Amino acid sequence: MKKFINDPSTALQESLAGFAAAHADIVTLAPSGKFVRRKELKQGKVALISGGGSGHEPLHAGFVGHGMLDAACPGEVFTSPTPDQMVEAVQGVDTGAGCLFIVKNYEGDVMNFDMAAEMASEMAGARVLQVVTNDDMAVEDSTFTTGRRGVAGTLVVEKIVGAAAEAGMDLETLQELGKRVNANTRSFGVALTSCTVPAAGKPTFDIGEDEMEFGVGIHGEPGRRRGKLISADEIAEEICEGIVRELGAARSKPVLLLVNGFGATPLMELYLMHNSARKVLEKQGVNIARSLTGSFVTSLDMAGCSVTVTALEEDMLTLWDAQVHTAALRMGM
Amino acid sequence: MKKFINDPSTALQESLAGFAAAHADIVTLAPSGKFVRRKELKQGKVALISGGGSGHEPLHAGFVGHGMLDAACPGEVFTSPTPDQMVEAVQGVDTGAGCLFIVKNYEGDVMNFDMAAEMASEMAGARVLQVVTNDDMAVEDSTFTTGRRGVAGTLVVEKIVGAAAEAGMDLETLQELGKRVNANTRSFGVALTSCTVPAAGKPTFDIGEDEMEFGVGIHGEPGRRRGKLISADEIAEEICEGIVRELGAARSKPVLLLVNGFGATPLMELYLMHNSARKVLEKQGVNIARSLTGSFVTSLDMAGCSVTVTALEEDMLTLWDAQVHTAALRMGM
Amino acid sequence: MSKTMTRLTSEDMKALIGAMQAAIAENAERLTALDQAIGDGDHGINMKRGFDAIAADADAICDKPTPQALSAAGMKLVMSVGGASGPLFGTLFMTLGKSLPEDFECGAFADAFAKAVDAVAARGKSSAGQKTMLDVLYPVSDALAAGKSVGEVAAVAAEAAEATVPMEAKRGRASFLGERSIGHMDPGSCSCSLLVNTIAAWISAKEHAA
Amino acid sequence: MSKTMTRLTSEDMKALIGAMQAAIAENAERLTALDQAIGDGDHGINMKRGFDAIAADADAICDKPTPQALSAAGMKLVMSVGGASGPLFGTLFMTLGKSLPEDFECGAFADAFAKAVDAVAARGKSSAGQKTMLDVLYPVSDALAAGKSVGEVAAVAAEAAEATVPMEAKRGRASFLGERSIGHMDPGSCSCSLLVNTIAAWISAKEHAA
Ligand SMILES: Nc1ncnc2c1ncn2[C@@H]1O[C@H](COP(=O)(O)OP(=O)(O)O)[C@@H](O)[C@H]1O
Ligand SMILES: Nc1ncnc2c1ncn2[C@@H]1O[C@H](COP(=O)(O)OP(=O)(O)O)[C@@H](O)[C@H]1O
Ligand SMILES: [Mg+2]
Ligand SMILES: [Mg+2]
Ligand SMILES: [Mg+2]
Ligand SMILES: [Mg+2]
Repeated sequence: MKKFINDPSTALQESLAGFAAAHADIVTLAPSGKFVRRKELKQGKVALISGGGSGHEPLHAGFVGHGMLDAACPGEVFTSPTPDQMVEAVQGVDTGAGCLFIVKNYEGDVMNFDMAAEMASEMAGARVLQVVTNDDMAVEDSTFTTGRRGVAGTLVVEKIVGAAAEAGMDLETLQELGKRVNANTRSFGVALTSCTVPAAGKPTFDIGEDEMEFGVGIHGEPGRRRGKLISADEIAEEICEGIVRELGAARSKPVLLLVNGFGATPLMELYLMHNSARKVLEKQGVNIARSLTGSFVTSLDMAGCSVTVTALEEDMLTLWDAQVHTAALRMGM
Repeated sequence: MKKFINDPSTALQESLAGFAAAHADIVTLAPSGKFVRRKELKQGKVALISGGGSGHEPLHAGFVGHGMLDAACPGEVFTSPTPDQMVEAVQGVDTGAGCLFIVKNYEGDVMNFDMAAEMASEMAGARVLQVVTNDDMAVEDSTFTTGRRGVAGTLVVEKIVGAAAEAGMDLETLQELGKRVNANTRSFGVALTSCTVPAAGKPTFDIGEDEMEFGVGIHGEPGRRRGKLISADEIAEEICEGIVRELGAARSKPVLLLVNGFGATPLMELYLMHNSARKVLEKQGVNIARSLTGSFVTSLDMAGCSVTVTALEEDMLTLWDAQVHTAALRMGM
Repeated sequence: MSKTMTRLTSEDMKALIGAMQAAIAENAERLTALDQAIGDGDHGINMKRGFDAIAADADAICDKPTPQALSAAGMKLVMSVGGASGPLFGTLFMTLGKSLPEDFECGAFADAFAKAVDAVAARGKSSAGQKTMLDVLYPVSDALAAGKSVGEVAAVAAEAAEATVPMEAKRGRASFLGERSIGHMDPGSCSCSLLVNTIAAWISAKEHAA
Repeated sequence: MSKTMTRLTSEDMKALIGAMQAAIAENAERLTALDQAIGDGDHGINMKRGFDAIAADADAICDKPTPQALSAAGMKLVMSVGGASGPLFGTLFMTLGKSLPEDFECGAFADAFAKAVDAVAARGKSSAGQKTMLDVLYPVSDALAAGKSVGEVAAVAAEAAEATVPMEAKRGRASFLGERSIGHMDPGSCSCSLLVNTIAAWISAKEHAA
């Protein structure tokens, strides 16, 4: 394993310390190290709290700031945070208007955030609602199983709901909005290499020099199938046609196209993928109104990318364009 | 070789097309494909033009826009652009106040930009001055040889000179400012893996599972020495102590700390490196006034990072903070 | 498990904690490898973090009566493990603590264990046959209810863990794999079996010594 | 090279361009591998792009008299190759074109070649002994001036390229490596030798046929 670290067991806290020092104008790291919070809270605003396993940087701490999250709770690498982190975060950023948890659909995250919500309302009387994101098309949706994973689309939910919270929307309406954005969002990822969890010290999976993994998750979970490496255009076609099919009637709305790198994929390839995805979507008559290209929801050092499409209703488009000032996303301020 | 491409010979143009489509609000790709220009030119402003081999994205096209570059000329991967590109760019963005070329110190770049400057003044009567960046401390400075390379510090020169040009500074003064910023800037890079040039199809160098390359350039050029992989703190110590030594008296000024990823290094590690570098610099009494962490000046899919320090004179600090709106760097607007 | 009333002393509990911590530490790499195959490759690391946290606080935990000690250990897991296994193993221990009288015999333990397993299923919105730790916990619960010997219970756990290999996962990260989850042992089931076997061995050794 | 006045026909020039293009294409991988060792791994790709561009435009180029054709080919290299080799090989051909009379014999060619090599040195701010293409160009220029046979000139070029192996680079990317540049052949010197040998072979074949 080759990484810039001192010791796997302290890597997360050292990285967080670096992050907080680098962005001291936007965020503060709680003295306990349990959460990162927005430096200046806005009184009377619903507090948005997210979190999850680390290793997906800049998600979530990179999205703490004006117009997006109020706090992010980083778990160990690929391990959801523990309830005490979210409880402390609620105590740290709730200004009375209640808290909305934005949770990616993994049982670990869901259970830990559930427990935190229970504890926060029992202990502190906080009002907590949740939005669970599950945009990953690679997994079949079902109420009898874990269902779809929350992946890069989570960023879209955080941005749009964050803008609405900043504008003063109340807790219930924010939850409804978050669910609506999530329902309008689909993602699909492919990997060229595995990632290596620092504490594990070796790659999560082996993959041949001419192979790729289709439908991979953001933890190096094996995907839907293993296949031969194909061209960017072929990948884009397979992904985008699937997404458009799943979006159904929503495909006639203007869409946001997010091409997301998994951590080890250079920007040159991501823009090439953007180009390939755009061609397919335009051929299908989809109107790409907004886009974002970069490594935003990553899997440590995995080479790969995902494509996310959100069908933007009118309010969502306006909220997407709203000012945001975080470490990883900045617009209009 | 595993990359998201269709064909190595069209990869650059496809990636540029994707970039231009994704950022159509900021940039325009010349119909010839020879340069990327700022969408809205500012009349009477000195035009800043940079460029170089591709594979360093987001440098340079990602820095075209308000407060930074007016045009970027992308060469083939790791190959400097040809003079016709810069000549066309001059014709495209010169509004009469002259052009400043910002060139990284590689003989290919220097010669092609030189030829372009000669042609542009001969053919079009354009006034062209140049700033050559050579911040790479890994190479010994000398007037009898090629001297030091231009690496990540180029971004700092582009940002600060870009802000000054936006504010209306004249050509000669801009050139002087650019030279001053460059003189106050030092960088040093290390690599954990090689990069793979798409057209070459295989890694530029082989490196053992427990080795790293010290003083690597941004083209996967072998560096100063090969050594055993050491910890982030040890790397930071070696690099930062060297930089501080080289900066000499300038070390007492407030500094900008840039921790730059080479393309395949995740943000988590970069922030950890930021933390390690910060510790060393603070121990040396250096005042870190500003910082930037991310993959800005890359080497395709190389895993590695560089540390850059610029000693900021008063005017530079103000100019660093000025508004900028480009694809890869955005502040205040 | 003996049919007579049992009260675990503080020393007993410390010894048990030490045994579990050691068993998890020794098997952490194996558990992680299982999770790399069909999950995200952190199960061994997670479990080790949890049991190390319990062990670090063993003095305070074992000062309490057994039920409260179990609850405290469960809360430690919840607050230190994270992931799916944190809330689930935490709920198991916490509910066991809540349901167990201070002095208990075999039947009471079996009852409390059954409640604890139900609480795990409720927390995980899961049930038997989904290739999760429940596929070990339910058989163990049944074996306890049937009054089997500690040796028998341990064997049941080991077999049940083995029996998750051919299952298709419906819950947990492995469910994302669908059919590709078949052919691998469920990591959480493996740790359950490991813990049951560790406890069983400790009890046998103690009974043997007595 | 024959001592009599020479005028290359359009067909000659096309044949020469074809031969050079083929030689570069065949050796592109080798040139790139040399550049991977002490440069940035693109030299073969660069040269191939340049000679492919010349070949694609061969009809128009070869319509011109030899000097103008050489200049046009040089300009093509400048505008298509980029990197260090583009301006340098471009300058070589352009200056050769500028300095050569339409009808020339050996001595005039040697004079023009010497001027072209000086122009390369001026463009590259470089001189002999720095492990660059100049370390082949200068010996070739000297051999031409001394009136050596085409076979001899080709041998000089090959030896000169070989002689760059033990040199320490002072110019070009390899200079960044300092001492570590020792032990590898300079890629640009290799292409110079390759081109000289290709041209020599073409002339010999033609003289033989005549
Ligand atoms: N809903 C659930 N119900 C019961 N057990 C579950 C559930 N989800 C996961 N598990 C168990 O948790 C184990 C995985 O734990 P771990 O790897 O530590 O957490 P994570 O999956 O969050 O990385 C699985 O092997 C499985 O036994
Ligand atoms: N200043 C110079 N003077 C003469 N030749 C040079 C100079 N710099 C580089 N070269 C030649 O150019 C060759 C490298 O060409 P190439 O790899 O195509 O360009 P780049 O170095 O820009 O990638 C070197 O091997 C060397 O022979
Ligand atoms: Mg996990
Ligand atoms: Mg090059
Ligand atoms: Mg796991
Ligand atoms: Mg080269």
